[in-house]
Amino acid sequence: MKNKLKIGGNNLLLLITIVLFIVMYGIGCVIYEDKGFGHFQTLLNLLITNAGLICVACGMTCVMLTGGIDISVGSLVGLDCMVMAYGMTNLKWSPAVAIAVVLIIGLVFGAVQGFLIGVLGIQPFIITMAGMFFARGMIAVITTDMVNINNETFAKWADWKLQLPFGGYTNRHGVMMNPFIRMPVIIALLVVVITFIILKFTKFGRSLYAVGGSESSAKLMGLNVKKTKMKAYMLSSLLCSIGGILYCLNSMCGFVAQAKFMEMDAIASSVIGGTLLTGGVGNVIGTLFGVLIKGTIDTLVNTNGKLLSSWSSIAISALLCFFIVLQAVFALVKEKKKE
Amino acid sequence: MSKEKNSFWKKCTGSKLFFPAVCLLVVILVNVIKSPSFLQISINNGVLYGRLIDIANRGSEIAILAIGMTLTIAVSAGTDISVGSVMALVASCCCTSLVGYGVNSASSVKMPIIFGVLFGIFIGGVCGCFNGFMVSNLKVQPMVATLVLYTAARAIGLVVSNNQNTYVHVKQYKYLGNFWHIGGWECPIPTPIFVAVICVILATLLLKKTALGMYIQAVGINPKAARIMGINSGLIIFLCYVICGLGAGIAGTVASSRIYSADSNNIGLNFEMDAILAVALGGNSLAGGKFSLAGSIIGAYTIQALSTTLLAFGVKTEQAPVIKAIVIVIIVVIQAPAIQSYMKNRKARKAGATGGEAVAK
Amino acid sequence: MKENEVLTMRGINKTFPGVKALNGVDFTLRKGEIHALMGENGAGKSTLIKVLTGVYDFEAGEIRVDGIDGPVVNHSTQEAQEKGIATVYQEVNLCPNLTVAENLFIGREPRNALGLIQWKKMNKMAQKIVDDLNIDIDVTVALENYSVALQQMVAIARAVDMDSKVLILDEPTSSLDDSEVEKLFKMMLRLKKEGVGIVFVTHFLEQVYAVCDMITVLRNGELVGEYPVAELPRVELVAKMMGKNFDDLASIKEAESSVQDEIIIDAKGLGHKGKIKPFDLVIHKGEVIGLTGLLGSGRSELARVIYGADKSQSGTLKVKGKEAKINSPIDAMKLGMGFLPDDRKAEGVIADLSIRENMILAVQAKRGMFRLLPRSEQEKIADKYIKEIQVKTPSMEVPISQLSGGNQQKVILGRWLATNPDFLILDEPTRGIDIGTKTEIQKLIIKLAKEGKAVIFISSEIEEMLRTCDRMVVLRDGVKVGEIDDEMTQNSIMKAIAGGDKDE
Amino acid sequence: GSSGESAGGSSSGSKDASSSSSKSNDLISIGFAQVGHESDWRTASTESCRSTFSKENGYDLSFVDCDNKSADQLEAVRNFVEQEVDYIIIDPIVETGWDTVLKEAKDAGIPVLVIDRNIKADESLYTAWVGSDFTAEGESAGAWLKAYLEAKKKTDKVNIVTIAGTNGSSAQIGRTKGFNKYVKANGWNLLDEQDGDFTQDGGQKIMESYLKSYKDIDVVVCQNDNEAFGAIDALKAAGKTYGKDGDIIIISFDATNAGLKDVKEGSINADFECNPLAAPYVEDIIKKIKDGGKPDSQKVYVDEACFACDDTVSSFKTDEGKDITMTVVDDKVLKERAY
Ligand SMILES: Nc1ncnc2c1ncn2[C@@H]1O[C@H](COP(=O)(O)OP(=O)(O)OP(=O)(O)O)[C@@H](O)[C@H]1O
Ligand SMILES: Nc1ncnc2c1ncn2[C@@H]1O[C@H](COP(=O)(O)OP(=O)(O)OP(=O)(O)O)[C@@H](O)[C@H]1O
Ligand SMILES: [Mg+2]
Ligand SMILES: [Mg+2]
Repeated sequence: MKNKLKIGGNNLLLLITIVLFIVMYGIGCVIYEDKGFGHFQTLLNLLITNAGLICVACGMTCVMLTGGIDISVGSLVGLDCMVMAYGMTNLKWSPAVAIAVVLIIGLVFGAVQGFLIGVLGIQPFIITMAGMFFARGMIAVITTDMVNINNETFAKWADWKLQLPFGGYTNRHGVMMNPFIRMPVIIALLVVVITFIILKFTKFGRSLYAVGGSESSAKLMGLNVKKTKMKAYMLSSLLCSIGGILYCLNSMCGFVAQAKFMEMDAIASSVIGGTLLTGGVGNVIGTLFGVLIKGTIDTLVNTNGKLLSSWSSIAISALLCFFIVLQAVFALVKEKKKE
Repeated sequence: MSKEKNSFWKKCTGSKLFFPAVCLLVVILVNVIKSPSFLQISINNGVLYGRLIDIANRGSEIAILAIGMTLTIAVSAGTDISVGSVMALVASCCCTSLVGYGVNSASSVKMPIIFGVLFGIFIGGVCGCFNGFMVSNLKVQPMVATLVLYTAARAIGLVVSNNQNTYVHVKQYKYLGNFWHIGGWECPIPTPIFVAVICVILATLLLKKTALGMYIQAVGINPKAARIMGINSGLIIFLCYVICGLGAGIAGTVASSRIYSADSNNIGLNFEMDAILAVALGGNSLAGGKFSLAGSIIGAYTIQALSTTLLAFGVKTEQAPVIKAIVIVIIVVIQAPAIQSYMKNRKARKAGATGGEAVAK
Repeated sequence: MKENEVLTMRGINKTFPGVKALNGVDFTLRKGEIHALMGENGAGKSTLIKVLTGVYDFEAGEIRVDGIDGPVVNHSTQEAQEKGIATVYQEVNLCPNLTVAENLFIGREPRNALGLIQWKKMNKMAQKIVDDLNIDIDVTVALENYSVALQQMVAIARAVDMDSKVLILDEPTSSLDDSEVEKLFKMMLRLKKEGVGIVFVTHFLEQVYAVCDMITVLRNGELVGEYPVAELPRVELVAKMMGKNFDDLASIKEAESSVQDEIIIDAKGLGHKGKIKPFDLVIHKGEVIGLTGLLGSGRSELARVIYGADKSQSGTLKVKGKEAKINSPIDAMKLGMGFLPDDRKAEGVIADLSIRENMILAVQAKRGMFRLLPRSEQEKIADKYIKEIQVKTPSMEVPISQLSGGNQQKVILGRWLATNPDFLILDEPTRGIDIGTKTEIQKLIIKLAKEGKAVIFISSEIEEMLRTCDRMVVLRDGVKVGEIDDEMTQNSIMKAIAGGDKDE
Repeated sequence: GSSGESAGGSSSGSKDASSSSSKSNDLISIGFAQVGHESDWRTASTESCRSTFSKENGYDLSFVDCDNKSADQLEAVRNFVEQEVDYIIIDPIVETGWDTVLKEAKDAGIPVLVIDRNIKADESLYTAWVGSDFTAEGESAGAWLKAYLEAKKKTDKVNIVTIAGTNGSSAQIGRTKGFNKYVKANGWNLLDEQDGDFTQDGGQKIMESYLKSYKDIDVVVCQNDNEAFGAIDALKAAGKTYGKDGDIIIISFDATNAGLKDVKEGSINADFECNPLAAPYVEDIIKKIKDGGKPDSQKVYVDEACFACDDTVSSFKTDEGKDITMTVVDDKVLKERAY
């Protein structure tokens, strides 16, 4: 029994995700070589545009690990953007104040949701649906106008870029193109690393897995299930708020429809990244790749330049379906094996 | 005599429909206070006219969806979040099959309208089969299983209708979503109301005249026991999702007929949330089991009444969700087991303290 | 607290809705003692343990732990652990998705100065623990990859490693094989030497007599007594658990049997891995067969395999001479079988439905979905069986969950009688039913047999079975060990059940 | 890390449009990031681009439908930069947040043209803007109404309801602003103004509600044709008379083919065009740049006509001093209108 293969079903899912990403990206490079798909910057752009989503999806993964779900994230990102925009533009907050306010909103929002779900034991779907309505409605309560961020410091942050010393090329217009990344990318990757450490190396992180694996066992092994769940939703909303800040750095404005349907992207990314919806299995590395796969699909459809945008939705759902079925089959096989 | 009154009152308050009915009444009352003409129904231009008619008319789609949603929640404690998207897909399929692919606007149809409508409903059923298969055979959590079509169906709808609104400018196509004409006579009641009533009657017949209703509750409450006594739990779960899909199909064709076009971007947008909310408002537990269809229907019209009210009060469309959210939270918190047992304990303690008095009450 | 005692519980009361699970129970555990907690299913053993460790709160009573002044009340498992009480609960309570090492250490992982978990150290420590126990496990692999037995061992190892004063083992051996039980015993004896008090719950009598010093017997939530092992012979223990003194158990055999020649059920080599070893069984028309054996010996499993509640993995089944393929219960029902499961809550009642609906569901399922029983018919059936088996209820529209346990059981019995089966399996139909009705049910069984039905009857009360059964099948540890058809006496059966030759 | 300008330095100077078509084929490659596909008007705009920048005309169009997601649009533009297209056309979903990505395009030496919706970015970052003057549309409508009422001798209190477009969109903001100027100036009574989301269903719903709330409605202003269709259905069902010979005046915007059909039939009194055919204007600019020139102005307004169902008012002057001629819709007009 000792030489049991270490690649169990769950690692396999992660492996499939990574391989899939590489294959898809590779195919893109081959087909759209003349359209610059192979440029290093294309890969970096994936990170730049999806930095916010990466944070949000990391939070979603944490919640899904406990066997829950948080569909309020998209609206919360929208609310964060609006608060930042309205605060900095109309109320003349400094960026630091705006960020602090947004983070506090995230924590409070998460605490309320977490309390209702973890302590009162109400289904996560319903509560976070209410959260979704609430946050989206609150944006409109603040203002239904489109608010631009005209704070100079914040604009400077948004504009900041880190030139990478390699992988440059001269484009058709004779300009030397050096690859670069922006601040959100660094923060997002940092968030991934920190979340990874939390999940892998802290007691709280392991409790998330334990609760997702078996709630009753976790309780009998002496873990505080209610608190763990509540913290999970707080973490999700907090990461979501960080994601909201990054999203804001990219979009520089707030309006009612901001980040609509982002929750579904986050869930899909987590699932594609190998997070089990029943809880207990998954990690943020997979989620990162899930986001990248989603981004790659978008980029492929974009680069094609002839397809309807619907195709990327369809491709993502097909992939989602594929992973769900794969997970289900693994689960059924496991059950069979146990008998 | 007063005792009798008490017992009647108790019967009313004890009924599962009490809470939803009160909600509906409260909403209507608020309106009546604001403008007494709210309850007024008149005949205008040969058709019924009034706010109440609007609520009944506009609430039809939610009511139809709520039927299916009630069943999926009852049988699997699972919400079908794909229904809104499926409505859009159904509308696209229906219109495209009538006028052909890529046609933006047509004033004649290629085949009898009934076939287009039936085809649309059939597509809804197919979507239901897909969801049902995922939930009952692959044992995927309902919300996640239906997430696939939630994202895909609307997009497929757009592909089917070539990314544009497909108009069917044919008089007959408007009947389903507006008023029915027979010869020169115009039916004074909006057709969607009939459709909703027919759906409710059909569903009631199916649930009451066959054993399906009993089976659904049995499977929802205790699938293991249901299996032991010979009920095919998987099949029942599957059936519920198919019914839910068919409901989405019907709702989709009605919504499409209202605007005699397939507007894939907007048809059914956020309807899944309203349908789930309707079920919850109807006093049904989202944890599955025993259900009350009547409650869900009342819930559906309560939501519509709420939406209409907010509109009449001039609350901005985008702000309305805040109020919806608060309503949801209040309802589920009242229903939460932790709160219920707390209340029960308090009641018991009170009863213990006051002795027999509480019993007499 | 007396010298030597590490744990005392006095006058513990605990009620669940409708059940008095513990009623004034006392329990005492001393240093270096292995103390068996015995009792039938539902006697309250697990409840007592859960009350002690803070999983449930309790209404009355006092718990004292050595080294702590005053009575203690635990609010969570964690608190109990902090007070030196380590527990292995009845159901394996580990997280299958975590690695073995994590399961051993969760909540108390070795951490570095930054508060981060030291995986390497943890794995090393974990490997040492399992190596000490002599079990072959890679601690870095997810727990779910190992068999239930090994998982059970991990659970035990986790509790043992906690360095506690009190170790509680609630049926740890139910899924272990002999060699593993051996290892466990070795470990228990070692801990005993170190002065740890061990509470040991098991249904295997041999094990009790192999390692235990004291026995506390519970019955129906009440304390029967505390006895040194040496003073309580095996047969007497069984009697104490069942609540009958030897003297009371006079055999009352029905006069004539109604067994006919026609064979209804003919099972050959039917079995289900891990639950019941392949067995042969023939049942005739008009015959009542009793399944007997110690608790957990596989009686229910045997019945379930015939009925198809668990699909048989080997062997063939002939029903009325014809080869039958039973994939699910509905197939069995169509062949004229009925099955009343022993776990009423999990597999019997449909909680929120009314008595009427609960009663007619099986008949309805047999008829098929589209042929709904007319309401009047439903009421007739419900009415008939409410009268016949005396269900105490104000109306047939009352939700079954509002009935007492015994009355719920009657409703479910009614459900199966309503299907008019040729072959009826009754797994503990008399559990929780009062004496009067018990006799009624026994009479009913005999009446059914007279009508030419075959019946399998499982009961923990041997006396009942003696009265009604034509033949007894004896099971032990999932193996059918024999049949008794003549000379069915209390004594012979007790001996067969207790097993072994030690007839003390 | 270093921030700021690209290593290319004087990128804006190194741009030489004529050398840019050194691709193997000499098609001019264009990337177009469209808002989405939410209305007939949008479809017409997309079609206009497709037909103008066709292969036959010497273009290679890469079209991305951004599905109303602003983040996707940023992604699309970044993708165009990597594709090394010659020109980028943006119809911005949101007005703001463009500086960063426009700078990226500029650094790569790619000229950006903005169409339709407004953009709030530094003017040096894009070559030109082509689109409608929404405020002017609203003003025209107001001025027309004033003239029409005078012609009809209706001077008593005028009750107006507005079915607005999606809150926050430039069309909604502009048209509301322009029209409401006249409401104020003439003392009209604006009863209500609610969001119909630019959809037919929205228009119908809002109109139904208005009809119950307000007994006396003289004018209905719908901010696009789809809303007007819905409003007409509601009015019809309620037995109100409207349009040419009716009690209620209906004003609409967009003037799509379907809308003009209703104008011709007399159900809509006046329809103010919002010309979706920006592509020809853009092509002009591109041709100029290619020949080494510059666009005449940074802001180019497309020509927009005004349509009416009859000749009650055939021409008038707005308060802003613009002369406007109303076109009476006949079969010829209808035929010429492709979208
Ligand atoms: N969570 C619960 N809710 C309601 N009743 C319960 C609960 N847990 C146990 N009971 C009831 O309490 C009684 C005692 O159960 P307990 O689990 O203590 O029995 P046990 O002696 O451990 O039996 P076994 O040998 O089967 O493990 C039973 O009647 C059982 O039905
Ligand atoms: N679902 C299960 N998973 C694992 N083991 C099980 C399961 N059900 C039963 N067993 C084991 O199978 C054996 C036989 O159990 P069974 O329920 O048939 O006993 P029984 O004789 O009917 O006892 P009871 O008096 O409790 O009904 C026991 O060792 C039990 O632990
Ligand atoms: Mg137990
Ligand atoms: Mg049993």
